[in-house]
Amino acid sequence: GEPTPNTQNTQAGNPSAVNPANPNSLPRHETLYTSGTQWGPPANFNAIREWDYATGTEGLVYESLFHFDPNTSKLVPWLAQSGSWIDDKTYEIKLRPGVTWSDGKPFTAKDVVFTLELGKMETVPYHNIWEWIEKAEAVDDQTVKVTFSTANYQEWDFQLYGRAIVPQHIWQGRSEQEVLDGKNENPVGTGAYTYMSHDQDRVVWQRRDDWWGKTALKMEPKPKYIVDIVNSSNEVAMGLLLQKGMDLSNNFLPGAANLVKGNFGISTYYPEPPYMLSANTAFLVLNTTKKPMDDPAFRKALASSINTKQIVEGVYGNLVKPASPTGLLPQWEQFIDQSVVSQSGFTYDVAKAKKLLADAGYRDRDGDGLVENKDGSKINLNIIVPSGWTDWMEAIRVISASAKEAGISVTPDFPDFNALVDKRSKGDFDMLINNERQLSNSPWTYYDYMFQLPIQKTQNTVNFGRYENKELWKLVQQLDQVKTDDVEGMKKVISEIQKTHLEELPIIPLWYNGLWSQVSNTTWKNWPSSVGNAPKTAPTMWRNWMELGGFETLTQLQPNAS
Amino acid sequence: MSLRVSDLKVYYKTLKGQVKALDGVSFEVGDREILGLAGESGCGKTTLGKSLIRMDGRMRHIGGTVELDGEEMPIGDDRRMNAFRFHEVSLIPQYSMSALNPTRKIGKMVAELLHSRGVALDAGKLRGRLDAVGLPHEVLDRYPIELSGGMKQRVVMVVSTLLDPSLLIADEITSALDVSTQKAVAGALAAFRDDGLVKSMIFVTHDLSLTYQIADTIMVMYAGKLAEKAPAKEIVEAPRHPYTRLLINSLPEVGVRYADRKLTGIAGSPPSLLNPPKGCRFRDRCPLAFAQCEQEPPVVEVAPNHSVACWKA
Amino acid sequence: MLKLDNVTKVYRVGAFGGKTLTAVGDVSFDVRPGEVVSLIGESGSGKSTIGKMILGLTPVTGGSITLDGVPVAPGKEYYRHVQGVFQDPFSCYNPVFKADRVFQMIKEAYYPGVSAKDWAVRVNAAVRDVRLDPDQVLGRYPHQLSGGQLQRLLIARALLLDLKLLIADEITSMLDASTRIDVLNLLAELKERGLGVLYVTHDLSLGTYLAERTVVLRHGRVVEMGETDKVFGNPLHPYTRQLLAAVPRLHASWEEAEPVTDCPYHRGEASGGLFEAEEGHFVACARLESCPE
Amino acid sequence: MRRYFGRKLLVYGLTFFVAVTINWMVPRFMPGDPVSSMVARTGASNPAAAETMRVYYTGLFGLDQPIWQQYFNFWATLFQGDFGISIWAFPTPVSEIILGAVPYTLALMIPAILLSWVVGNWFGAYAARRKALDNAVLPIGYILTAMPYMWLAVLLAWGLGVVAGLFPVAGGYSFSTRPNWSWDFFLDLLHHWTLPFASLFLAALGGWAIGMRNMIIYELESDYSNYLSALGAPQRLIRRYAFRNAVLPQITGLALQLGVLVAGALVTEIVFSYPGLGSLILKAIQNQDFFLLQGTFLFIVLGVLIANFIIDIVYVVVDPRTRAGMAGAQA
Amino acid sequence: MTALQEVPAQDAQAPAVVRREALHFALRNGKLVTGLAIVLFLLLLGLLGPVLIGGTPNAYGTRPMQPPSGEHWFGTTTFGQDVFTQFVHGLRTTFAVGALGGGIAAVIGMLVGFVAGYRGGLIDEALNMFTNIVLVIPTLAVLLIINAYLGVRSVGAQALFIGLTSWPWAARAIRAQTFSLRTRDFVDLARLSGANTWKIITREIAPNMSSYLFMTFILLFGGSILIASSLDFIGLGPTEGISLGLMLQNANQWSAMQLGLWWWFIPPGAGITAVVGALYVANVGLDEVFNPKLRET
Ligand SMILES: Nc1ncnc2c1ncn2[C@@H]1O[C@H](COP(=O)(O)OP(=O)(O)OP(=O)(O)O)[C@@H](O)[C@H]1O
Ligand SMILES: Nc1ncnc2c1ncn2[C@@H]1O[C@H](COP(=O)(O)OP(=O)(O)OP(=O)(O)O)[C@@H](O)[C@H]1O
Ligand SMILES: [Mg+2]
Ligand SMILES: [Mg+2]
Repeated sequence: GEPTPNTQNTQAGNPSAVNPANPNSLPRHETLYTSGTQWGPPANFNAIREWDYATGTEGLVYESLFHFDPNTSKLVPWLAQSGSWIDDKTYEIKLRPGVTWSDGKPFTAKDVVFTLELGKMETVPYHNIWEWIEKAEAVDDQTVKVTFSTANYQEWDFQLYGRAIVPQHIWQGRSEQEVLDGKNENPVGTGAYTYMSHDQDRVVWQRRDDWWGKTALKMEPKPKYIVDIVNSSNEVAMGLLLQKGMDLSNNFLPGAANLVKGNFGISTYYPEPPYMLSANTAFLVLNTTKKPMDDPAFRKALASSINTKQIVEGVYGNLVKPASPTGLLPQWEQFIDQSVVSQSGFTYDVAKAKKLLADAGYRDRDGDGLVENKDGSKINLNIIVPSGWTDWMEAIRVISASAKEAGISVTPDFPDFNALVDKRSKGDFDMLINNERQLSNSPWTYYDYMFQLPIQKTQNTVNFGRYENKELWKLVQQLDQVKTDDVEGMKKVISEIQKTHLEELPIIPLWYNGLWSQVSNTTWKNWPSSVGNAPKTAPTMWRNWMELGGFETLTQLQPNAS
Repeated sequence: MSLRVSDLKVYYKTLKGQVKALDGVSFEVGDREILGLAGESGCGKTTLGKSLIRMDGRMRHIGGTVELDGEEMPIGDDRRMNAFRFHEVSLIPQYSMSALNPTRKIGKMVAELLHSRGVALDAGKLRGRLDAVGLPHEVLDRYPIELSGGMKQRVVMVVSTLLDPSLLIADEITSALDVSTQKAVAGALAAFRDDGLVKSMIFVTHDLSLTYQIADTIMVMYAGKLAEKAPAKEIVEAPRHPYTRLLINSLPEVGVRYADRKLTGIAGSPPSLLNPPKGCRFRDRCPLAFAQCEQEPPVVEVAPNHSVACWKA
Repeated sequence: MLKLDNVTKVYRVGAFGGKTLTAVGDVSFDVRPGEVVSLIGESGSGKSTIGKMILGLTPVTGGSITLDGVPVAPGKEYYRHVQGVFQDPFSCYNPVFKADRVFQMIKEAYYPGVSAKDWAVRVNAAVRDVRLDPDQVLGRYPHQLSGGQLQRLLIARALLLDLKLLIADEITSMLDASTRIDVLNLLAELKERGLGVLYVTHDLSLGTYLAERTVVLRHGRVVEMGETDKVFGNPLHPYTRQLLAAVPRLHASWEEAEPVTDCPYHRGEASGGLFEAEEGHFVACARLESCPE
Repeated sequence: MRRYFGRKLLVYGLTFFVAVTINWMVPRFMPGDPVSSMVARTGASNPAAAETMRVYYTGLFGLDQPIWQQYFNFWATLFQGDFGISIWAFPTPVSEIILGAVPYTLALMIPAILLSWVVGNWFGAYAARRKALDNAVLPIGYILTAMPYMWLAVLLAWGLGVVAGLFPVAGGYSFSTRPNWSWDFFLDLLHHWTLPFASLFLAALGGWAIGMRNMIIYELESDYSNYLSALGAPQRLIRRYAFRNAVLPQITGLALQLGVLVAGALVTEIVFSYPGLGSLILKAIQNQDFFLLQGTFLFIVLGVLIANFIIDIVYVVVDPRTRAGMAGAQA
Repeated sequence: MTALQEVPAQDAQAPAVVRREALHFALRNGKLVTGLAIVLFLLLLGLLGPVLIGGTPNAYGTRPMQPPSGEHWFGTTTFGQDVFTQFVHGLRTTFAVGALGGGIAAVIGMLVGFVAGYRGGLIDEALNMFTNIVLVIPTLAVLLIINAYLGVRSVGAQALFIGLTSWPWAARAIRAQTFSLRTRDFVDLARLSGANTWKIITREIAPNMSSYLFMTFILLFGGSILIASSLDFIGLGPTEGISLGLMLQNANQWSAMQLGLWWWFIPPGAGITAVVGALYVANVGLDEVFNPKLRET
């Protein structure tokens, strides 16, 4: 018969003759099609590989002790029933009773301890927690006690909701190599879904009907099947979305604004600009070891010369928002010290940029309209983004053009990603754009990213600009040790950090990248939206976002009967 | 009379106008006769040969008739001519070396060709013919590339005469060969006639001495017209047309030496056939030319079977 | 003047030169100034190969070729004295250029200093030497000229140099009978000027017309050679006789010659000296008493 | 014969060696280190952890050995059928990924190549010297050959996929099905296959048709055709002979074009995000996965070489001239 | 890339006649005239268009996603860029890549073809093997790798890569032609006139097949444009400026097809097809002019 199952099986109540455990054709009305997270074939289901496990490995299969609600900035008990500091250096977690692994075994405190202790392996990404955790022990089946040498409260909260708990009875005895590189096929987790099948271009999850959360949390994710489609390209994703073959696209879809405005049945979180929630900040990273980027005056002049508005409107068609000069995401608005911003912040202002340059001694001596270094040597800066990242390529063209107006010669360049990473980690660049830090429970993660010390020979993930300011780094560490419920305490430290940041400006926040999310209402409705009393959770399947509300979104969906 | 050509005119259509390559030629070829056709390059020998079997795209039949065995051949009508080709008129082309389809075994090609012409293949006859030209029977199982030039030439001779055509046209088939091969090929041709495989033959060449060896009658053409036609012996021993005479005088014989007797060529060159001059076309080069040559000389039979187109003949 | 000593040419044939073919084997003869030597043989007997070797267009495998005692070294200097004219006059001219480019090339290589005017005078003289009217032939494309004219222009070209030896490879076989004789006469005149001419042909009648001496070649080997009168007046080798018999003559029909028997010399397999049958007449043949067979 | 194939094998062997070497060399001498970008992607925030990982992966991929050693290892493992581990789809072996993609590519390429060749030749032969047809076939042929592969693909996708909605424009089969041996699934595959196939087929068609037309005209003017005409052979026979001879250069043409067709398949697969080798190559490039790149590239070289070899054999079988030539130059 | 397979050696009989006739037939050859007219028109558009229209092709406009109108002849892109401006600039790049890539390929092809064909023997064997190797390696794949890793992204570099890899078939064809020409006596005669190999190749052999060389160049030209457009499309195009292939890539990447912005992806593709198609058609015309056998009688 008709070979496009998109239209097939839509009549509700079709008993779907195929064996539900192994259906060759998934009933459309029970299936959620998503895309936008997985850029390669789903090659592993290893919760430790939090950068490339198949979409949903954590969140759908493996779960964490807590979730984090960015709207309230609160941890939400999940596998843990509660958690609390019993003294300044001891944290106690009470686990939820009655939780079982998908193979039927009970979930206990031993699993939690095992998972934390896995981090003692050097190559496990959270290995560094053992620099400040002293020990973790299972007091009884439902209680875990963690003792700290240094209580990094901010970072600990991050671990509490970010760390997927793996079953000891299965993972025990795995070698370091297997833990790091194992595919972990047929993952056994506590989550609401189990693995069903996967192929080069998709992974299929099936709902677990005995999931503990149904009773404990009164939550039930609605789709019986979730198919995550591997991204081949944005345009393909858009095509599928328009053809109603996809329900949730977490891709960056250029022109999404038109989709929302046009009559395509596609919607986004906001019905108007910026359409998307903000997910991370795009920074202009300056190599502060090089002249003239080592001069704060020059950096500030450069910041004032950038026409962020044109990037936001021209390149992104208003799909993003200009960033606060502090770089903190809108979700962290309360931590932005407006007085500091109004005093030391920057905005696009060519005249001011010119003045700053002139005042600092950068003058155009040879009349080519471009300023020279103080010693008269030419300034010729490169700005790089990976080749093929079209929106960024466009963005740095804008930056180059607007900097030129202020008299700074900046040339856009598009090296290959590998080459860029190489240059970046070796500090062999002038400027680049980076957005590798996501929204989290605390601005601390941002400051850690911006100012971490000491500088290594290769800076692989943080402080690419090699900005050395020990005072500032001390402040960041101090922030880490402020208790997470001490908002005022946090604000105080953050305000100090912001003051230095804006005065020194070693890294320039540009715009907030969106939590790209385009949804179709054809099969599923009640998607999160800013409008009315629609859910306000994050409409996404991105890795590490399931705990930030992504999973909750699934539980609020409703089948669209029509 | 096997072949009767009367006042045949065949022109080439070119950008600059019509090339009158054959401008009113009449002659006859009798049964069991070999007509040698000789003349300078460009005088219309090939054109005549082609006209009798298949005209190419640029040739136009302007006038005149051709009768073969009493039947008029529609030489200007490609379709109707087809009935005559191979059966009645056949051809050994100058390009024998490349006349065979390189990707078909010879035997197969012959069979397909015959089949397409609605003739059953007589294997015995074919083998007999191969024997006659001294080719082993295996050649039928070979591809043309596997044969030497001489073998290919003989294969083409056998193929062309397979249906015992009434008229066989051999156009310059020996001019690329050395003397000993020439002799062998010419011998084979004569044998075809002697064995009655072909009734009559037109043997085209520019080499008078070679023609003399096998032709019964020799026809000399000049600039698209007949100059002289006579039995071989007569034309060589008592040529009447000044052109023939000069032509013969320019042929070195074995033993003739420069030091002893200096031969001479014919001064000048033939006229362009695009706009040939009125009157005798040899006029400009002719040592005997006189006023009357302004008019075109008629072809006159000066002796039995000996026709000449010259006022002085 | 020109001397060939046991000249041999072996071609490598087949993929990667797996097989060899001896095109010329142990050929020795010489050409003196003011002498025409005709080289006669059937197709494939190695005539052109010998011509090309003398002209340095193909390397010699064995033996030596010397001009005035000096081994030939193909190059500008050598070609000043030794030139060739080939069989097909039409293919000797680059069809996209005017025919007188052949003169121009000589000027460029040998007389760069000569002024255009002087050069024109010389060319005209040379063209007249070959009995052509410069006005009629110069400034035309090859296809606008007849074969005979082209062939004569090539000879004129050679005459512009300080020529000692001319290799004429089948220069008449593509020509009409009447033009042919003109070209032959021209060669004869060159001889009278003191040039040596090596005249290559397969037609004995043409060879005898000009040559003082004749070399008969078969399968790359000399079967008979000597003064033309003797070779043709008294052909000793059956192959020579056969060739002679194959020449079509005007007043006599083909005669039958005895077929060549299967002697290793005839097949071109054995090598060995020529026997001097009479003074100035050499032959390699089984029929002679001195023959090993 | 032996010698001929010996030589061919030598050329092929050499080609293979050179191609593989280049393909091994290129990524290794290019700027950037795949391991550090891999580590960067893990987001290991702790410098020490990042360094441990870097050492670990460098060892895993054998990049810590001297370059010549890596080269020898590469060949050694290659002959064991081990193409290494993909970085992009870590830790899947490259061979596994390629094997998953090959059926799609072959299913697309083989019919497209063969059908376009057969149909194109047939059209060209049929049109040659038939004025009306010729005037239709030629322009269409030229437009088809002049179209960039991807544009033809985009047009088809847009017209028949997006606008008309007749065919899906992405994927090898519907996302709602999973591979199984059923008629429905086969139809689904076919449905997804149609547009990519059509674009490849059409793009190659014109070239063959025009090539054939020209060859046939040439053959129809050749001496053997003239001879047959002079003997009154019917056009049918002459055309048949001409076709046979004209097809021979087209066979060589096919060998010449294979590389181009592979490239065409690449962009076509990208437009339709068809899960074949082409998409893999693009992904491998985008993700700096040079083990995968090496693997796919190797596979293509092998495929082209084998196809060329087959064509060479076919050619020898059908053209007596090559056989005679092989026996030695002397006819 | 198609029509000129190894066509058996041309009949070079008296090309001078052919040349004389050539003009006559050239002017009457509909294919040649139409093809050339289109190419010339587009070339002029590419050369003069950017000058007349001015503006930078990638400049953002204020009215994104406009369908064609009097103001924006070909409409605008997602960024409000004027498609027509991009088109004329792109044409220029496209011609540049074609001329450069085709030129380089033609030079290499001729060099290899001439030397292999003229010198023959071992040199021929070696060059042949080299040609075969380049031929069998799927060039696009190599281009992909080199391009991706070198990160050289200029029109010139792109053309260079294309030129370096697309010559083999031309070399083969030229070699075959040279092979048949080098046995002509006039080559020997040139040697007898003291000419060296280089002079013979350039002054005797090459002029003799000038029409063939020209047609080869045309095909290489068209081929280069097509390859370049493929490269652009998969993201290996020049990073600065605009080309028709880049326009296609942009249109595709920014989902013009899904958003119904047909005016964004139709013109560049049509432009490439028109340039290459017209070149090919002109080529058939030329072929017919120089090769009477193909002429319709
Ligand atoms: N296809 C053609 N188009 C125009 N003119 C032609 C054509 N073929 C031959 N001619 C002209 O017709 C005349 C007769 O040519 P034909 O080939 O019959 O001469 P021929 O006697 O066979 O010469 P040859 O000895 O050189 O073969 C010549 O002047 C020639 O130029
Ligand atoms: N370049 C070559 N490579 C291989 N064999 C060759 C080559 N040139 C000539 N031969 C062979 O060498 C032998 C002698 O050739 P050559 O051309 O010298 O003969 P010829 O006497 O001039 O014949 P013709 O009268 O046909 O011109 C022939 O068998 C020929 O096939
Ligand atoms: Mg003729
Ligand atoms: Mg010769």
